[in-house]
Amino acid sequence: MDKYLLIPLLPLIGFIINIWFGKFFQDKCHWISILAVFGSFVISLFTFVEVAQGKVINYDVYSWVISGNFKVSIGFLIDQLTAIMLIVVTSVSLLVHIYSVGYMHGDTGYYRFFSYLNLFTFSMLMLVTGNNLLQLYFGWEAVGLCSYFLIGYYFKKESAADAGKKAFIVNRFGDFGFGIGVFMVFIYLETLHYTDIFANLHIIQGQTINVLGLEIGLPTLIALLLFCGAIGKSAQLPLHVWLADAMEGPTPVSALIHAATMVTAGVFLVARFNPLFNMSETAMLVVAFTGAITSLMAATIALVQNDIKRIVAYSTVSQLGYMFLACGVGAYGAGIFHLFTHAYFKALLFLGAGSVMHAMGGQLDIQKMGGLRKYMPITFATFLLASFSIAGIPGLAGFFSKDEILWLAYNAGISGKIVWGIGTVVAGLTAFYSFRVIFLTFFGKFRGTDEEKHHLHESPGSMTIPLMLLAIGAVTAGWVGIPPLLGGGNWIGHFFEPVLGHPNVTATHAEEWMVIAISVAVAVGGIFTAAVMYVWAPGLPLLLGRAFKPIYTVLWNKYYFDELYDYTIVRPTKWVASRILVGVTDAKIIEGIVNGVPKMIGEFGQRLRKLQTGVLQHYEIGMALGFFVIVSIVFIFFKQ
Amino acid sequence: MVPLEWYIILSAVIFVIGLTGFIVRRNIIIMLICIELMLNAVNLSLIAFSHYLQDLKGQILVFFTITVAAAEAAIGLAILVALYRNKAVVDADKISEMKG
Amino acid sequence: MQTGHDSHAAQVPVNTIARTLLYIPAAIAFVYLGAIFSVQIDYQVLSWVIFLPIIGGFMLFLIPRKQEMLARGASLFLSLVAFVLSLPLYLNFDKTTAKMQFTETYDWIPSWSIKYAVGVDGISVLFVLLSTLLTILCVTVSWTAITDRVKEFYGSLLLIEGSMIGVFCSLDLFLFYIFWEAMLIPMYILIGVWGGPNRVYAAIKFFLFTLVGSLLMLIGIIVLYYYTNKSFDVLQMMNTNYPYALQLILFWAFFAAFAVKVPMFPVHTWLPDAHTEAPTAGSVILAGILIKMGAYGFLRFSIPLFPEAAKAMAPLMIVLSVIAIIYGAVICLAQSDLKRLIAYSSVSHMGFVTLGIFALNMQGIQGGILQMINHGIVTGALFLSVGIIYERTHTREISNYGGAATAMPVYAAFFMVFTLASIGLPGTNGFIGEFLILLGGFMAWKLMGILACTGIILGAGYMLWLYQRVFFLETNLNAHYNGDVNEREFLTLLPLVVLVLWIGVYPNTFLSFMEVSVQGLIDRVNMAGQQQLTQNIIEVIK
Amino acid sequence: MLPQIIFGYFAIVMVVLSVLIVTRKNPVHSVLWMLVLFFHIAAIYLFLNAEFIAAVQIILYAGAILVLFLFVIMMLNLKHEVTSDRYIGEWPIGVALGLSIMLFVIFAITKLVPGPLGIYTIELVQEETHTKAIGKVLYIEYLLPFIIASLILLIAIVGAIVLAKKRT
Amino acid sequence: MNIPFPDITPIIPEIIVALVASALLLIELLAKDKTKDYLGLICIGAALATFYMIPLSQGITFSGMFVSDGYSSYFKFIFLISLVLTVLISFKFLDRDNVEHGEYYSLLMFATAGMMIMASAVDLIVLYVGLELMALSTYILAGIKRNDIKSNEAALKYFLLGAFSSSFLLFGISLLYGMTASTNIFQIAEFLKQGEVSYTLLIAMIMVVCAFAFKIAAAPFHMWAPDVYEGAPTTVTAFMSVGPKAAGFAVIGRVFFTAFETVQPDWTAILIGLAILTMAVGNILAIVQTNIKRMLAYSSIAHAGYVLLGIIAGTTEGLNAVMVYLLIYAFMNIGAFAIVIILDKGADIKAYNGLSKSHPVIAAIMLVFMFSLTGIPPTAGFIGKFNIFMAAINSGYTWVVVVAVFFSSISAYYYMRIVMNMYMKPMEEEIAIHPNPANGAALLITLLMIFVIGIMPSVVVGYTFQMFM
Repeated sequence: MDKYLLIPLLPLIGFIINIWFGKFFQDKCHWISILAVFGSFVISLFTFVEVAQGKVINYDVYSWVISGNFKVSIGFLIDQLTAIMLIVVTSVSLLVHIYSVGYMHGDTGYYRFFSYLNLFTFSMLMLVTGNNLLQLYFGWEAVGLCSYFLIGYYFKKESAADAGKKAFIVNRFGDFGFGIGVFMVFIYLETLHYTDIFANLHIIQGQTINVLGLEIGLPTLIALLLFCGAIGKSAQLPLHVWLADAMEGPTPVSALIHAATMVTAGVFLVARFNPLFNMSETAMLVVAFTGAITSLMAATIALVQNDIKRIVAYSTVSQLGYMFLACGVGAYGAGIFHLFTHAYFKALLFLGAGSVMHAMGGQLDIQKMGGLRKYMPITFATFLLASFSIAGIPGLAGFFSKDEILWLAYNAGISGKIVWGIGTVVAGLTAFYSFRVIFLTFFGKFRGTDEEKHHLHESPGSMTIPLMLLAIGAVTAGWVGIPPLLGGGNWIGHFFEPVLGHPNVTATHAEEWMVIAISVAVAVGGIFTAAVMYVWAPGLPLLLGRAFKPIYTVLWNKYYFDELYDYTIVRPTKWVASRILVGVTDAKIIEGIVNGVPKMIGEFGQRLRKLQTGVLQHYEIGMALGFFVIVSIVFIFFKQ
Repeated sequence: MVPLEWYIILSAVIFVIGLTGFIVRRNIIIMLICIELMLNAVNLSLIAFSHYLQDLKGQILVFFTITVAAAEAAIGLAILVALYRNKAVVDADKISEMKG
Repeated sequence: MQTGHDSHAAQVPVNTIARTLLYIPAAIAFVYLGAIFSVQIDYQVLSWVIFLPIIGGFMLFLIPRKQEMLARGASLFLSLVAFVLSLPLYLNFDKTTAKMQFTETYDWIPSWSIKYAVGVDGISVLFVLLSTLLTILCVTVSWTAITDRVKEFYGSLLLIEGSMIGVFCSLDLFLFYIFWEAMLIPMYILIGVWGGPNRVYAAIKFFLFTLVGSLLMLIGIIVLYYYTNKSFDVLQMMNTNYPYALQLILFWAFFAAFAVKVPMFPVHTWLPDAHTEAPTAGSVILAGILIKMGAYGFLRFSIPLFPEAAKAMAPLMIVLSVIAIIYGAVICLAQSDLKRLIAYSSVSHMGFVTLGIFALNMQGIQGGILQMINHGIVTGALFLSVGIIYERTHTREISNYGGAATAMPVYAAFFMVFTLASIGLPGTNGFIGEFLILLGGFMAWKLMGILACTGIILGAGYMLWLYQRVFFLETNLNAHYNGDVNEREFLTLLPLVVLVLWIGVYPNTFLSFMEVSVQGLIDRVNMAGQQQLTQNIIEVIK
Repeated sequence: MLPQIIFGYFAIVMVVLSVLIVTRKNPVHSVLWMLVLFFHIAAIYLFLNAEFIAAVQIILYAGAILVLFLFVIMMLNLKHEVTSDRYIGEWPIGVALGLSIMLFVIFAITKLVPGPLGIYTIELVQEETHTKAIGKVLYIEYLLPFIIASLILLIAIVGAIVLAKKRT
Repeated sequence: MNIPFPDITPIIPEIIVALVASALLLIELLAKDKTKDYLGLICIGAALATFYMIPLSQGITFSGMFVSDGYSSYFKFIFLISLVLTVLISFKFLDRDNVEHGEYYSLLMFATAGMMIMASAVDLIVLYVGLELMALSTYILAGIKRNDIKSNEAALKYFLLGAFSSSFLLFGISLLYGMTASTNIFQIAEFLKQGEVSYTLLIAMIMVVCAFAFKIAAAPFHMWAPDVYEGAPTTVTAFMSVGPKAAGFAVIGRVFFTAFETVQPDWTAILIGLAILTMAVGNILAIVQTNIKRMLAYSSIAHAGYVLLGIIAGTTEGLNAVMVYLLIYAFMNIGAFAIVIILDKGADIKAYNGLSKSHPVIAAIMLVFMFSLTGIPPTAGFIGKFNIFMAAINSGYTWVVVVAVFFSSISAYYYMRIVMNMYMKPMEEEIAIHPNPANGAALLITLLMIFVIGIMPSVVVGYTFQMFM
């Protein structure tokens, strides 16, 4: 029983205890969960240190499924990539747990909530620590389940229940491809363990397979199939629709699952399989552009939304797009680096938003807020820091990771240049909408009702402390990756080298300066614009809204993705089910035959019955006729 | 010398006449008579056979046939009487309580 | 967050759970001691497990009508004993051999060279255990639900159990057929007497469907008998190679019987009616074990006896299975009746099973068998759960439910576990089975594998939708869920949860049982295939 | 030549008689025509030298059976029966059937191949009288059916009584 | 001159039955006892004595006209079983329908004697006489409720059609005689082997076929059966549906396999046609019946169709299957009729609604009979069908079996409908039952045998093989 096993196991134990006995502990049950997560956090720290010293842990606990040549075990692979994920997951999870103590106080499902959180932590840890695809898949689905539970936590609200279901099913679409990818991997590589897979990759090198007529390189196909999973989990186009609705869940959940950890699993997957992705140009391009376009789309949507959580959610989507963009150009390290920093400042944003909601009594519309900085200074300060960080103001975490990505994208040939362009634009938009939130929420005068105003207060310590801790993260997290240009050692980049490699840099320092300058410029520009529109000239947004009505409506309706899916997938399926299958195939055709034949026989019987007239002579005729027929037949066919 | 076939054909003709009558007549008594007719036809053929085959089994069989015919007549008429007591008809086709 | 508050919170039976926690060790102790005991003494396991319930069932009819509790108690006792007696199958089973084990052979009808021959191998042993287990739960779940003609009910239940086990154990086709058909009688009664409003139609439909299929099989059996120089011995048949044309005909003859039982796509319509109208225990038996007999028949007879035919027909079978998967899943989206939905879902799930079986490779078949067990556990559990809630609300219309989660949280938790297992979430048994099947199917025929995967998406769709409509949202005022599960129901569902997670986390316990036997089966198919090939070559040369 | 002529006469008369029997409306007439027919048949029996059977034919049939018929007819005194029509509606079918069957049977009979000749040549029967010959065969070879025939007559009596007894 | 007295050992069973039958008439007159049960007891005693005698009285006698061998003995067992069961279910029933006991029982026994003679007859004359003995007795039995118009009608129809068919038989016999100068079926067979098949032989054969098709109620010669079964007293129906049918099959088995050996392909073809038609008519018409006696009549027609498969098979195995089937059929059918008798107004199918509530035991027993008639294991009915199908398939008539299977799955429908009425329909009005020990005994025996044969078929299957011919 060694300590690595404890990392996922502790939360699991916490879950089991709480789900069974939570009722008895009533509002004390959070201690169990927090202790459990804290435990695994500490162990993860130790592990991280070990890994940092160059140790890589990879071993099987027990063999899970054995069927013929199909052998998969539950096991751990803890390398640099996993280590960093462990830190992210456990730390953010821990803080969110603490935060929830205050946030969820007095809720009936208190124990339920904490046990779910524990379960999620467990699943997420299983996901990142697994040393084979199937265990990854296990964690993959498990975190999906937890998000289903937690999104639908307020299951009495129809919207919440729907959102949970939607999240799960949309993810299933992604997993559909992912699963097939797993099958392909097994069929062609005959193993699901990472090390063996990467060792055998050369087998599929250059192989092609015929899919619906067109020849596709096997690596490309497998990579893309796996990427399907990533798309679903990380809410990339076209499967991003669930994340915004996921905000129905309690805010801590959004912070933990839909910002910091679960949604980044896709990035983790891609990074984990970088050797495979590196084998296929096409796959890389697809990844890069999916990321880029997603981030652009999400950012544009975020511009016009009024629901504070949704805005943050879309910014999450957009940041995830950034990470994929990074992976797409081969800068896996940068991607994971951004994942690392993003975890903190985005979690901070969410929790801040949560704290705002807490104060506003569940009010989410930023149009109905304003001037909150007086009432809740800590929240304001931390929120501001996080926004600076995400906007990419130099010195803060977001700046370094984002800059790394943009710079490496710029490096990566023509396609790289294109995505770099998009990335830069997105950077500007990000700065804009983040500060739109800031200005509308914390500046100006309060626009809500009086009783809300009366109710306003700073959140309790259990909530503000995590905010402050996360703020530290949001500021400092980037310092592990200061590029050499700015006098740093890009420690983390080198840390990742053994697992993720590092794209070779061709461009000059001048270009790098240029990239930095541009990104800073757009960031500041974004902030400035926001300030102009929401502080100095509050009328402007309305005017613009009217001026660009069509664009505004499209953005407001999130490019009509939900409607599209509703009309192309959901409704047709239900229609076919009820009209065709139940109505026609089952009821008419099959049942028709099943019930028709007996009925036919019955009717025939009724007819036949008429022959049995009860009149003696008719019977005699029958007999004579029988005799006659037999004789004639026999005589006809008889040969002397 | 009359060939055997003539006798047999004669008996067959009478047999069939009896049969036809049995089928087409409504009156039960006549139907009974028709049965007697058919039996007699058979007897005729049997006697003819036994004569031409120089063998007496046929005549023995006729002997039994007559016995059976007598018994049948008795029972048939008894049934008819019983029936007539309950329902005063002697037309077979009027007696169709049970059908279907 | 005010939304979380609810008034039913007080009702949540904390004490119930506490008390049940005391029962659990008792249950474990019972099984443990039973295991020790049964392993110690030496007896003919299979005969006992088959005939104890049958004879007991007949005995039950003799109990005076008034003594309802006695009838219940007796049947519970009998089912428990049967379960204990079946434990050696698990403990003493030799996993290293594909041979039949626990075999018993006596001459039965010498003039037709019919033997009473029973035995189990890796393919069948688990079903025996499943049957004995599920029967206990059927007894307990019907405890208060059945108030009319109690002894007859439990009697038929035990008769069904016995004959089902007989089906799984028979090594003589005649014996097999006897059990196969004999089970129709009590099942027909069970559905028709204690069933729902439309029970009569459902019962007769079930009866005729299965009867027609079986009779065709009967002809096949007789033909087989003469081709196996007058023997019904299955093992002997397995070592005989029948001419290809004959194989095809017989394959279809047997297919008629098995496909109806499974049920496969075109002949599935009896199942929704039967499952829906049957009483809870009936549905559990039907879904849990009875429809497994079809798939089992494929494994035990169709494939090993007619390997070439099976090989030739496999693609068609796979297509039918995939149709069943998608068809059943999609049709679930249009169901408004709780039990009917689950019934159709088992059409879909059995589609997976047949897909796996006719993939004719290790993963496929193992997954298929495991999935049969899983489906038995999960769908059985779902029907049990539905029965539990139906007993309270007396409605099966989904629209009459809603908000059950607030009224009966523990129940909701149970149902959630089974729902997840049914949609094949990793960590539950459903995942292992479906994954192996899909892997096998994918190896056999990529396109069909992919199509089958859509079944998983749809599965998530309808099950979660069902769960939402029943358990989430504001409590429906039409539905009177008076109180959460009581001890009896809790203990009824608990073993199944344990199994769900056990198979999900450590499936090798069960996979290891079938490994060798399945390997033997596959070897038989491949070997036969080569022989067929050589025969063809010879014909070509001629 | 002569035998053929005589046979021809008998054949024609018998056929005519049987047609008459079948077609008479009043049962009594049928019975009387039947009587005539029986005499002709008995005569033919004599030609086929079966004297004993001829005698039996007269005694039993004419003497017993027909009388029984007449008794019953009298007993039931069927007046209104005479008025109702004599054939069923489907009589053409019946006749057609009868004719076609007759054709088949006659066709078959023309193909008849008689069996082997037995020992009872006319001479033999002549010298030990016909009755004795029959008696021998009957009581030695055919004892069993003879006994059974007695049973048949017994149940005929029983049956007649049981069925025709006045209702109790 | 001296008449050699024949050896009567082989015929002792018949003699016992016939003597007791005649004696019963007198005993009833002499005894002043009001309750007439003792008559029935005497019948049963006689039957048991005969049971005992049959194995001891094997051999050929009466100048080779009468053979008592395994074949005939087996059938005699069937006749006697049906006799005993009929007597058992008759006890109180006769009082209910005020039928003369003495005549009733003696006629039953005379009919049985006739059947036994038929089974043993190897001479066409004996065969004919025995057949008439049986037939005339059953005519009377059918009409023995002389105050009941239905009973009269049944008797009339049965009588007229029976006489009609037997005249056909007679004509056939006479033609055979003409062709072979013999009435002994072995001699006939011998002689026919030499000559080639002629039209005359064919038409004679067809006439005989028709006559026996009438006796076993095979379509299209079945039309009397429903009416007669419905009209006759239920006990008599039970008897008729088993005894005469079995006798018919006994004769078919004997005559066709020996005398008509040369034309086997022809009569096989004819019988296949008849069998299929019979199964179709029987099963399809049974579905639409509302009177259970009528339904059972049609079902017995259908069963005759199944049994014909055994004859069609044309093998020893087939004949053996026929015997087994008839034995089993005797048990399950008379059992079913026993229930019909126990129930007041039991003839109407509605009477069975909710029977399982009011009289669970009777319902359960009826259930068993219904499943047995359907042919579901582990009841005897299944063994019978299985056996027949095996024989037919073994002689290569698989397609006929497929047809049979199709129709027997139809039959499931109407048998199950009875079960449905008993178990699944609500009771309409409380229906009185008239149980009595004798009837109970009958039920017990039949039930027991159905399960014994169903689970341990060896008791009947193996046995016939040893003692067959």
